[in-house]
Amino acid sequence: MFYREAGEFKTTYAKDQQTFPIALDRWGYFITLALAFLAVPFFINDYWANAVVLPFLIYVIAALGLNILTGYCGQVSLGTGGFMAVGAYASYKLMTAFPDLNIVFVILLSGGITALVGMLFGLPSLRIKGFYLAVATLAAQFFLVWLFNKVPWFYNYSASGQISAPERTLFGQAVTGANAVPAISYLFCLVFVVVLAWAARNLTRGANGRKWMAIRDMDIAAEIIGVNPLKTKLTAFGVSSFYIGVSGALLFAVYLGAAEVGEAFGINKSFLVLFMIIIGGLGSIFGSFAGAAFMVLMPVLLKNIMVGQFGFPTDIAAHFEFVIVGGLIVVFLIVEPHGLAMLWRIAKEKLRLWPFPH
Amino acid sequence: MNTQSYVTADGRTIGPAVMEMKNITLRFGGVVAIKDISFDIRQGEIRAIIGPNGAGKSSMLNVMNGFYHPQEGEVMFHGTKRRAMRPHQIAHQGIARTFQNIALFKGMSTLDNIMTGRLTHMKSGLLRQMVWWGASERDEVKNREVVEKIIDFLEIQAIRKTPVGRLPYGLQKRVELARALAAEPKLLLLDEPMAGMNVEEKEDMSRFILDVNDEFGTTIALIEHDMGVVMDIADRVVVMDYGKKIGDGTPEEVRTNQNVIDAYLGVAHD
Amino acid sequence: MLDTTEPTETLLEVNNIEVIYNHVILVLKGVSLSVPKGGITALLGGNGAGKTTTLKAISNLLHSERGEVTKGSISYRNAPVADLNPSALVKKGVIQVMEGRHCFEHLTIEENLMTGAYTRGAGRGEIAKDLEMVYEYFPRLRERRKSQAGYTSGGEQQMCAIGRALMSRPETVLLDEPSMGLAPQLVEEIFGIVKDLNEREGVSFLLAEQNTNVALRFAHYGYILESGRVVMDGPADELRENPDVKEFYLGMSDDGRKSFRDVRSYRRRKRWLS
Amino acid sequence: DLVFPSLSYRTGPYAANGIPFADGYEDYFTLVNARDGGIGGVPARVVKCETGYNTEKGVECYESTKGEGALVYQPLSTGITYQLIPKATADGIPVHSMGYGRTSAANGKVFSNIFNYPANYWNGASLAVNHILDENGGDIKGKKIALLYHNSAYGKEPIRTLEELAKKHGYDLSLLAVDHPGQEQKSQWLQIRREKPDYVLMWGWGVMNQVAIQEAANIRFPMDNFIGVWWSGSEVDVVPAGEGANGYKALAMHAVGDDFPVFDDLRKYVVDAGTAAGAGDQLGTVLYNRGMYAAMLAVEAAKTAQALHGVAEINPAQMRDGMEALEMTEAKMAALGMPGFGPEFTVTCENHGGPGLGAVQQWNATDKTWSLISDYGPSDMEVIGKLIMEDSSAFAAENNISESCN
Amino acid sequence: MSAGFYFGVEVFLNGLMAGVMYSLVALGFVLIFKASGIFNYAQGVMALFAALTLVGFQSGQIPFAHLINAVFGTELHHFGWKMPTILALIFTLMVMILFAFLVEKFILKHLVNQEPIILFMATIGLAYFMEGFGDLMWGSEIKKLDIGIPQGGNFWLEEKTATLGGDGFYGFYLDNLDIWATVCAIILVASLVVFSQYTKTGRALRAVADDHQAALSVGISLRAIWVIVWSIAGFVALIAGIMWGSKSGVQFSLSLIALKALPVLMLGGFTSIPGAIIGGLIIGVGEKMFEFLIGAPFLGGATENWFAYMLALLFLVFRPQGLFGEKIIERV
Ligand SMILES: Nc1ncnc2c1ncn2[C@@H]1O[C@H](COP(=O)(O)OP(=O)(O)OP(=O)(O)O)[C@@H](O)[C@H]1O
Ligand SMILES: Nc1ncnc2c1ncn2[C@@H]1O[C@H](COP(=O)(O)OP(=O)(O)OP(=O)(O)O)[C@@H](O)[C@H]1O
Ligand SMILES: [Mg+2]
Ligand SMILES: [Mg+2]
Repeated sequence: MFYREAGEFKTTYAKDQQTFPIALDRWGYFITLALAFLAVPFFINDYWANAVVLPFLIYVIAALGLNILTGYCGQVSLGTGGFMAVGAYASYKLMTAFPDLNIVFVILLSGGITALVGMLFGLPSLRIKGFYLAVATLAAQFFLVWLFNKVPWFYNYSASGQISAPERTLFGQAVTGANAVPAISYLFCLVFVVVLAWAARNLTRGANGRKWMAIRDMDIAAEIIGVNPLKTKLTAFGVSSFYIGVSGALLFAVYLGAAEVGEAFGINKSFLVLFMIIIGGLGSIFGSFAGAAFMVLMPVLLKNIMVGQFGFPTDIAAHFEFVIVGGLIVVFLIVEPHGLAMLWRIAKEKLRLWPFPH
Repeated sequence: MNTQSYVTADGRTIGPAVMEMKNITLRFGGVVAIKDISFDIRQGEIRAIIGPNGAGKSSMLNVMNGFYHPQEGEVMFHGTKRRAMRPHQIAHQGIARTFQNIALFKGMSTLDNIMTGRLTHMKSGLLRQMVWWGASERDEVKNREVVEKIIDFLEIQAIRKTPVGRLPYGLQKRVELARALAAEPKLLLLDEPMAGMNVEEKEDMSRFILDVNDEFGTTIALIEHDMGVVMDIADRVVVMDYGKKIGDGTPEEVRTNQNVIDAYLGVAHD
Repeated sequence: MLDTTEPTETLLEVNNIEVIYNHVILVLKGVSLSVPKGGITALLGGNGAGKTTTLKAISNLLHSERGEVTKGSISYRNAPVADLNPSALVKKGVIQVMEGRHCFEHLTIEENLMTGAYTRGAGRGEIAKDLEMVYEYFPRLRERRKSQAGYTSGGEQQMCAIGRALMSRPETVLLDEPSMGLAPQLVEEIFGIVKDLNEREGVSFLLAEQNTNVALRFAHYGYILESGRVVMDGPADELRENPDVKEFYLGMSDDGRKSFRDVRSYRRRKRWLS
Repeated sequence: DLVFPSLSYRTGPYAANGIPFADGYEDYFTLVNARDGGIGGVPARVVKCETGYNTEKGVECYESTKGEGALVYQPLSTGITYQLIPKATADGIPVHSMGYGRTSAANGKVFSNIFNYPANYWNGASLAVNHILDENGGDIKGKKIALLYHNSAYGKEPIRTLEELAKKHGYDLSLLAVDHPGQEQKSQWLQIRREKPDYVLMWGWGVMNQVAIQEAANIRFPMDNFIGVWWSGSEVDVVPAGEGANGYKALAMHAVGDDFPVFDDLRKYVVDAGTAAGAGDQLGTVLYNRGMYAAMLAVEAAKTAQALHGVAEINPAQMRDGMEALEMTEAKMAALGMPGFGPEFTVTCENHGGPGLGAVQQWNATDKTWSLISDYGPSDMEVIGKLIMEDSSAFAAENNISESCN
Repeated sequence: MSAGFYFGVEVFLNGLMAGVMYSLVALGFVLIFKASGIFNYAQGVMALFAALTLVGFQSGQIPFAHLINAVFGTELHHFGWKMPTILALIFTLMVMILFAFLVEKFILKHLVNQEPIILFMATIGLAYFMEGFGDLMWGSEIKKLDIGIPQGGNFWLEEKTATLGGDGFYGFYLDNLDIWATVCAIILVASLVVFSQYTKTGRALRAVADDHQAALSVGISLRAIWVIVWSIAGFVALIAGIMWGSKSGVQFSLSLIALKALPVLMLGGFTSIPGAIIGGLIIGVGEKMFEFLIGAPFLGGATENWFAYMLALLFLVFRPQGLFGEKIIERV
């Protein structure tokens, strides 16, 4: 028995409600955090930062956001790309209009603006449910992309409609722009991820989370119990959009540095983030991390193996990548429809029983 | 109208009417589910609603908690006419219920399900909850204590952390009752709480219902098909048939009512 | 009526099966039972004893719930059923009425009933006749035949589910909690129908029931299941006289039926928590 | 060795356009290695990376290849180019966005590492107008010109220029946006049918091109009054429309067809040797030629750099200098077996965009061939130069760049 | 009447036609949703794949040639024969039926009784898979699809109506291809309605959509139902693929037509076959008229994509199940 729950008794309810009730998990968590903050910055280089780590961290935030809306509150949304675009354009406008505004505020304000937009598009969710809602959120996706493309004010009337992030610093270190050091950008995103993940965890384990889940599991019963459906759904849309907006702002400002709305925030982005939470596990904070890691790492890994190791022509490798990623998604869903988070949980359960099943 | 309080044989005080249904008619397209029914529920009593399948009993509960809006008639709550409200507003007035087809939140653990019953009592705002430490945690612990009491009371300690989807039917019903109780309602509506249980479990359930009524003074309206249970625990019984009221009175009166025997009981029950 | 003394052909044989859900939750821990041709066999037991699971194991519906039979065998007419799919089993004459009704919400009552005849190659006339038969048994259904099943009351749905199964002209019916949520009169009626079908048409029944009282009145033989094991079995009338059964399942004390009001102390026999 | 990354897209919605370009780009380096033993004696190495036209994958490709000593990037996507502008500048690696990307990058004083010679979108817009002027004897006052454009950064590029030129020449400009991917263009073409513009210009990409040409044929729009930018003028764009596409025109910044000595070399050293990147049946097609042309310019710039710095194994910074000093003369091209393949031009620090020369090509549906119907003519630098200065100084201001030439 | 009016009518008519083209794709969605409650995102890719296969057969392409060449260094491309259209159609249909079998065997069978969103995700996975697979099999270059359906404006109509609106009007323009598509759509819809409402299999199909387990319990073979439905959906995809492919050539982007079908679906209701066609007409007309009257003159154009969704959204707010969808049963 390597992994044990038994023998740990909680004496207060507060203790019983903590995030990692098992000591082993708790230590694993602290060690991971320590590594992430104290070790990784010294090893990170351009390639790792830009190809893997930054997108991973940024997508974690988006996945957390969508997971709140879809995984916890049960409202399937395909508008993620559009909402990320709101975050990105908001941050661009803020950065260029108020050059002295601290970048942290820029990012947070962008999230706030996105939250408002998200709530606006969340209004129909009171009447529209299930896949109808999912498809309806595409209205947001297409409309927002069109809007940012069409109205020159959003891209400061530049000739091409591309937006580029100017350099902004924090404590004298560049976090955006070409001169940002990977370790700094990494730490900047990491702080956002940790704080937001922690907030998401708190939101979902308390009264709010229960309201969301009640709406998700059975909205009629929830309403009869006293959950105000509109208010609850709108909070979910708001909070979720805040996260997605922050991630959109980071994606643009810290990771990409330049963006064009149709390309960077198209419908594919919506699907990508949705994949992350499904593969990771709906309604699971850990799942958001696992799913983002999977969807970011998988293609890079496949490419490196197929092109780097086996010397496939790049196009065949790319086609295979589609085949493999698509196939893996299906396989995952078949093996465990509740995602990596559930697989992890079952593995732990098995480990706990080991070596005596049943 | 019953305004006089009285004391029952086993020493409980029955007060004036909490809820009065006045000439309720409910139609779904062509189907008339409830036809001009009036009755009342008095403070502290256990009121049973019985009747054959499809008589409109569940629909009646749905009218009581505002899920259905009757085409005619009105609902009086604490003596005043209730205006049109959404079900969640009604829940905040202190009405809780269980459902005929279990309506638990499948994705959550037993504990979380019961905690949802406390939502009407939990106040800390969004930002506070984000931070958790402080107000939010205190709120959580305070309500958790109430819930733990109910868990103890219903003897479901061992399944606290089990996802409800995995529980057998009978336990799910019990969790549902716990969730309704957690709201500390003034009026508790139970839709067939003992369906699918064996005698032993029904005994337990009856016990819980009686104790809730006794200890917290909760008024209870319940639908049940097991006549043994109804006869034993109800103070008064309404009988419905095809949307009409065909009997109303003490179990004893109802049992001997010929209309009721014809429509529902078949044979006089012991 | 079946004569219990005479050895009869065994239709269904369940041999020491174990069922695990989700690879980890062991639910049945060795259940054996047999259903004789032309008999009504009752499967009794409290909540979570594993009755539903047993029935689903027989009709091969476990798969879709991520459950599997890991040990033991089930045979129908001496042929193993493990690798038959549910539809092949229905063709062989074994049909299950599922717990909790499971009507097709968006289909009308009549369409629901018609789906029951799906596996039969019967012509329109024959199906119309069977439909008539079901309406004879459940007149209430005739009234509601054009409404969508999702909008009918709980009891109506239960009737619909049973009627639907009858439409397949089964040889063996696995009936899961037929009395749940039904008015007493209707319970009697449904059991009457079961008995009728059994006697007149020779349909065999395996019924899982909580309402021990009624079940034992109509069944020939009973098994009592507790936490995934058969703890007792015997002919129905013997079981009815057994003092434990009387106490725990029939709610009778030595001096007749107890009142529900009088059970003052909680029992601490939480079998399901074991 | 000298590393030339090839960021290609052989998958995704634009694969049909991406494949021949990438083949041409890669094959030319193979040829240089096989025939000349490399560039100045140093073998060229192509590092391939598939972007799928996706900006994020583009970043990954950039990061994963730059470590190998990449000399110059040809990102082959406007989106990716924008991404690389700050990154590559910071890393000191030059980017060559040939006929796409950020037009104002032509101002080398602001965009030190970005090159977009020999012509850019704004040149293109002007070239198209010039062609129309030629056809109408220099007077197009009151003519109606419609621009059908892909509703994205790329498609919107020519609008400013066309508006400026409209002021100058007095034509009426109407704008017709087509949303990605552009499968449905009924509205736009009904509008064209209604308003009967004299000319339709197209800035399209991917499936939009095929549908537009098909629809134009359907409404019987006179095809020789329909002019696409160079990204809307390859074989794949016109073939699906069959006969109907006959006479369609497109801009060109290099020659078409395989009637050049260099193709004999390619066949001999690359295709027959079995080292071709593709099936070897694309030689002479528009996009293959473009890829090859881009590679040739890269090789020539590398040679210039070698000469300039006197080393054979050049680094990216030296490559940049080579690009800034690039001179393409007719003699040079002829020596390479490509006489008249592209315009003559020189690059300077002030002008990373070249002279903006371009030609017009026309499709013959019966022979299934493109042919140039004009010489490499000049574009209206008077108008364009001003716009470039405006846009680049705005960028410089936003990003705190001081304009300079070293 | 003025020319402007007739232009409006022309846009209207073309909107109707465009709507029919959307409906062709939407129909496939509806079929699968009705029969299994699966929101099949792969429908667009299926259309692409069917069209690719058809062209492949017609032109005698060797499947996986590119891959084989890359691995074995061979130079394979074509078999060297051309197949008659009819034969190619039949073979393609057989491939789509085989596809239905495989989907059932490798995906659906294992996902019985799962939540809709999981099934939805599985079809997205499938879409990815098919996209890569289709490219590997047939290559990613653009192919011309021609099975003899006439294209281009209908001159007869144009001439007959040329005098209607005075000098400024030159007769109604309708694309022959669209007219053909309309005929196909009408036949398809009519036969599918009959199939699903009045046949035993149709009934079983709706039963499966409601409750997998219960369907199993009455002996409906999910497997058979799914294979049938996916085969029919494959057939519908083939028709959609032919129509759209004739217009733009067969290429990767064809899979994106799914996105044009979604608002149609939403407006008509996920479960209604007639809804798919009527939804299509409304969306087609709505978006074209909006672009004609408001979008192009005032908003700078390209409004169709989002407007279709907004229009559908508007309808949904009043009828959450779409115009013809089955009422969402809300009971406790
Ligand atoms: N899908 C499932 N996944 C996990 N556990 C399950 C599942 N279905 C049932 N169980 C567990 O199996 C046990 C037996 O359940 P089953 O439904 O067979 O009981 P039952 O005898 O039919 O009870 P009831 O009378 O309440 O219907 C229960 O403890 C239940 O928690
Ligand atoms: N939302 C609805 N739409 C249409 N008809 C409805 C609706 N709700 C209930 N009905 C009909 O109203 C009648 C009464 O239903 P109700 O559920 O109240 O019966 P019940 O007395 O609870 O029966 P049971 O004991 O079987 O649960 C039934 O015939 C039912 O079909
Ligand atoms: Mg009821
Ligand atoms: Mg059961």
